[in-house]
Amino acid sequence: MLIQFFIPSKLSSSVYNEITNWAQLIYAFALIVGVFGLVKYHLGRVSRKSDGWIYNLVTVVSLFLMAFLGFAFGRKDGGAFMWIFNYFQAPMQASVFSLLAFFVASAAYRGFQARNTEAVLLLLSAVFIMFGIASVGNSIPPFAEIANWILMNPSMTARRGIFIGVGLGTIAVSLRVILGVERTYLGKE
Amino acid sequence: MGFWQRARYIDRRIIFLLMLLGVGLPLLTNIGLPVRVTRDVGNVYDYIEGLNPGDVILISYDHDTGTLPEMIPMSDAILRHAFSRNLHLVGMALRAEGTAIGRQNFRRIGAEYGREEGKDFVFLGFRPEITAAILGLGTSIERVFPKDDRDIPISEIELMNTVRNYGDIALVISISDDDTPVYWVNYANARFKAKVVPAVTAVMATTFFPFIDSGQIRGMIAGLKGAAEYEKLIKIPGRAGRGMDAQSIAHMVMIGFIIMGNIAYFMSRKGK
Amino acid sequence: MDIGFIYDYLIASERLGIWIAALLTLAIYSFLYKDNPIYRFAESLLIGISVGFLLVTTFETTLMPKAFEPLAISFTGIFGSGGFGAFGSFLWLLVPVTLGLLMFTRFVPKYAWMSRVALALYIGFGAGASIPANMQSYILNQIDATIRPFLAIDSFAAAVNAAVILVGLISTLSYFYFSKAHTGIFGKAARLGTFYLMIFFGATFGYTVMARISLLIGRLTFLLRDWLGLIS
Amino acid sequence: MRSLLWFSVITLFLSPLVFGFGLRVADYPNDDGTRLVISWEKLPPPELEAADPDSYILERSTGSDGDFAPAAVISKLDPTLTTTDQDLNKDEKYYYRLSCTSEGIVWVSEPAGPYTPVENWYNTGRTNVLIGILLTGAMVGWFISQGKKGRSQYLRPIAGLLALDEAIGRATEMGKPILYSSGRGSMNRPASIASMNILGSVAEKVASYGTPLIFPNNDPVVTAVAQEVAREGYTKAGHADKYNSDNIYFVTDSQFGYAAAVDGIMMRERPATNLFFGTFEAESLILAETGNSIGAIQIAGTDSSIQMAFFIVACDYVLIGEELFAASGYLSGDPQVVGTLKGSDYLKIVIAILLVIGALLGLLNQTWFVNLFVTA
Repeated sequence: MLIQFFIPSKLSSSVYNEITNWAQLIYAFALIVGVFGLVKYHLGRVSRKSDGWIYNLVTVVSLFLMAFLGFAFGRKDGGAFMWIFNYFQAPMQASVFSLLAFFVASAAYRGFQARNTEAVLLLLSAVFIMFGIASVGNSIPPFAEIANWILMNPSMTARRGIFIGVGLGTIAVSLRVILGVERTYLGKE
Repeated sequence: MGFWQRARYIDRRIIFLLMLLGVGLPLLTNIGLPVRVTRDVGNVYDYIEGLNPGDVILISYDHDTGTLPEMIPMSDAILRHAFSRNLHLVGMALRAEGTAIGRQNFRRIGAEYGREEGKDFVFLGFRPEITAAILGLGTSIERVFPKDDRDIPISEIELMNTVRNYGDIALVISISDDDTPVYWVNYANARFKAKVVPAVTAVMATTFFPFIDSGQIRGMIAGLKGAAEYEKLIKIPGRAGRGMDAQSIAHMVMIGFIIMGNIAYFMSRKGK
Repeated sequence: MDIGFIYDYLIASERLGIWIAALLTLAIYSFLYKDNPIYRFAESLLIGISVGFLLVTTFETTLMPKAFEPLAISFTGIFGSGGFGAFGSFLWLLVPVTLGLLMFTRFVPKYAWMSRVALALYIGFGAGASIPANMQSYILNQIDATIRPFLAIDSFAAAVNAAVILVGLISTLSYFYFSKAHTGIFGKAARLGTFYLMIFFGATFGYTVMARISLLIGRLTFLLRDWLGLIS
Repeated sequence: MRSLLWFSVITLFLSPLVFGFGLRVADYPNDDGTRLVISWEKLPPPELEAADPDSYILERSTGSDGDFAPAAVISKLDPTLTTTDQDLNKDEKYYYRLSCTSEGIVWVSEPAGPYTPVENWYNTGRTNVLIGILLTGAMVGWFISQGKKGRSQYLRPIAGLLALDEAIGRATEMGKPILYSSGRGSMNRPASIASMNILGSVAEKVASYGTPLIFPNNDPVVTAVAQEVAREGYTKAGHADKYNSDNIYFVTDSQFGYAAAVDGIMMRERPATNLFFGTFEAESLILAETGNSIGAIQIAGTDSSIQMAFFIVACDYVLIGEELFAASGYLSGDPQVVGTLKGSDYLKIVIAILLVIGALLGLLNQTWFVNLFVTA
């Protein structure tokens, strides 16, 4: 993988594709193991009649129903499988996602209290951007310009610093893995 | 615990409720806060206003369903403007999820203005492989889309007899939630001199500032706010105006929370 | 066949779908008040459906086309015209499938260690691929972007901006320096770095608020318009 | 359509006139031998100045007198004056010519060729990446070997990691569980590997107290690895019997399905401590705000720059950027791992020096230095 990056030839890209396929297959089999564990966990709670077992049953039944519909009738548009996806899964996911609108408000109330210099900077920069980009402040030129300047200069700089740090960090972790210095991920020293 | 101390740790549900009202009420009541038209949106409007009836605009729906709340108002406003000016529209999608939305929007707004599919507008459908598709359209639309979305061969569609490639298209608008318009600029504009306008989410807007500076794009419509400006220009209030009211009020509620939070913080410290 | 009947059916299934979607949306929102049985029901349903969806898609887009179908083709090929070549590709295909099957040893704790072979390969691939990618986009490209503006300084403002960025980047890097205490001049630089970081965090937060509110607008528009018909 | 037909009728009757026109063909650098770059002089050619057609057809053939077939359409306005022909075969010879049919004139340029695309075995545009990696590897490798000799290094304190013991202790005192999440990263992301290293240390500490460690997953491969890592942690602490694999389980890969599930777990299990280490996406704030509402101590660390902002606002302690990757060195104290931190610290000095030199040379208009960092 490391070497492949420098070799543009056809052999190299087919090796790359092959390895990607392997990784996908490992994922697929791991998924079967994971789903098996999940079903075992939920059924265990159902059979023990643990607290709230009825919800565990809901999960298992909906999982099997969805799998049955998918395997038996396919994933066609207009089929039952996609209908459930469109009217059950998609709206619920979108709703959970939109909870963020509430959570940004409650987080801002608590998190933007000006306790020290750092917090003041956090607060000011958030307010300028929020105000400079929403319609009200955007109509007042200096607000929009300050917001843009913050975004393009100090804010982008810090992001770059984070990138370089993360870049060095990931390379160090990868090297530790490849050189075998760190093998906790394999569960043995 | 004093009042301010308690205010610092206010029940979150009060914040949630205020947020819900801040977004919900403007949607229901249509307040109509003033909207200032920015240069970028004005340029798009002016350019389309300057086209002659029968000129063709290509609109590509290059987005997923997750960002619909921002995409649809932009699409609505542009389509209304184009149909009201008797322009012809060709639609397509470079993202699978954009196809259904584009098709629906074309027919819905087309019907509002009594326009006829095949004669005044046509929806071509979806093509994967962004680069290949954009380059291909420069050669021949028919080669990229042999049939339209209804499975009618392009050669049998009246409108498409005069529209062969970018040479016959006055403007390309890419409605997108990612950097697909960059491809339109790099290929359709740089290679074939097509005029490109991105209509993108507010978050993506900064990506395109350099292209505006360099004059590679004519203007830009960004997010709900851009759509609200456009609605103001064409004088047809739509959902962007309402959405923008909700957006602005929600922002003010947010800033209110931050100010309240700080007052509570300082007062509770003073009380100690 | 009666077309009208199908049309009625489609309309009915869409109406039903909208009702279901609306009620589930409310069920999720009820969590904001407090955890309750309705939310818990929706949550359990979402987990079950999404795992079922994932299972079917993974099976049809990965296992079938990348393992079972080619295996079957090369297997029949051995006895048909494929001969030795087909046997080779059959063996080659068996490698990833065997790796995948090793995951099943996790069911038997005694042999679970065998799955580590597959996991080690999986992690190793990722680690190898991430090194050059990170060097390129997270390090070299960022250095390039920082010093390039110095080539085109044509105004006082451009000079100030370039300097703000350079000083900021170096001080942010000193914040990430681990093997030296943050004291003295070095400590001041690191402190300046945290100021930059805070500005970035604030800006990111403020910038994202708008998109998050758009999501809520989208859901409320669905409830008020598509479901209740309160707005046109 | 009709006009095209008209032209092709004319073409049948007129034999094409061949003109000298400079068409240059070159190999596409650093590719797998499937592309050629064709460039031309400014259009139109002298013969067509009067007609000045809008577009020309680039034709390709595998023999100089063979059948030329259209490969691309070229606009007269194309400012790049080049195009790339793709999907070629590296064992084939190719000829190119430009043709145009305009107002009855059939114009064809002289064929250029033969050309064969070359398959490259080393991407020269990425030499700087290679040098960077070799430098990093050498530096990190050297400090690892120093570490092997047992030389210990000073590390500045990181608040979030210092708080980890306290957070675990609090959960133990309160008799409540600890919730762990590695977010949405798949196991081949270094951030997930870093997260597993932290998990190992946490499991070891938790094991002796008997505090439950709950870890719902978003990825089945993470589940498998996490179970191994946690089991090992418990074993190392001498409490292999207390390890319960039911507490580390796959939930769903759906982003918001996962967020909903973890929120539910928080409300019902009431963990005293939430640990979020790994790659997070939009779900970060959903988790952190819910965790905040139940009064849990929260420590987070992620490689996603955007989500750091949300964690900063909603969590008690945050490992910023690289601190996440450094954590395992801090927690395990393994001198070899600490050595790699020292190595990456020196690289930061190198980068800072390069930045200063680059800025100075930039002011002196030395473009070459800046271009050293451009990658292909």
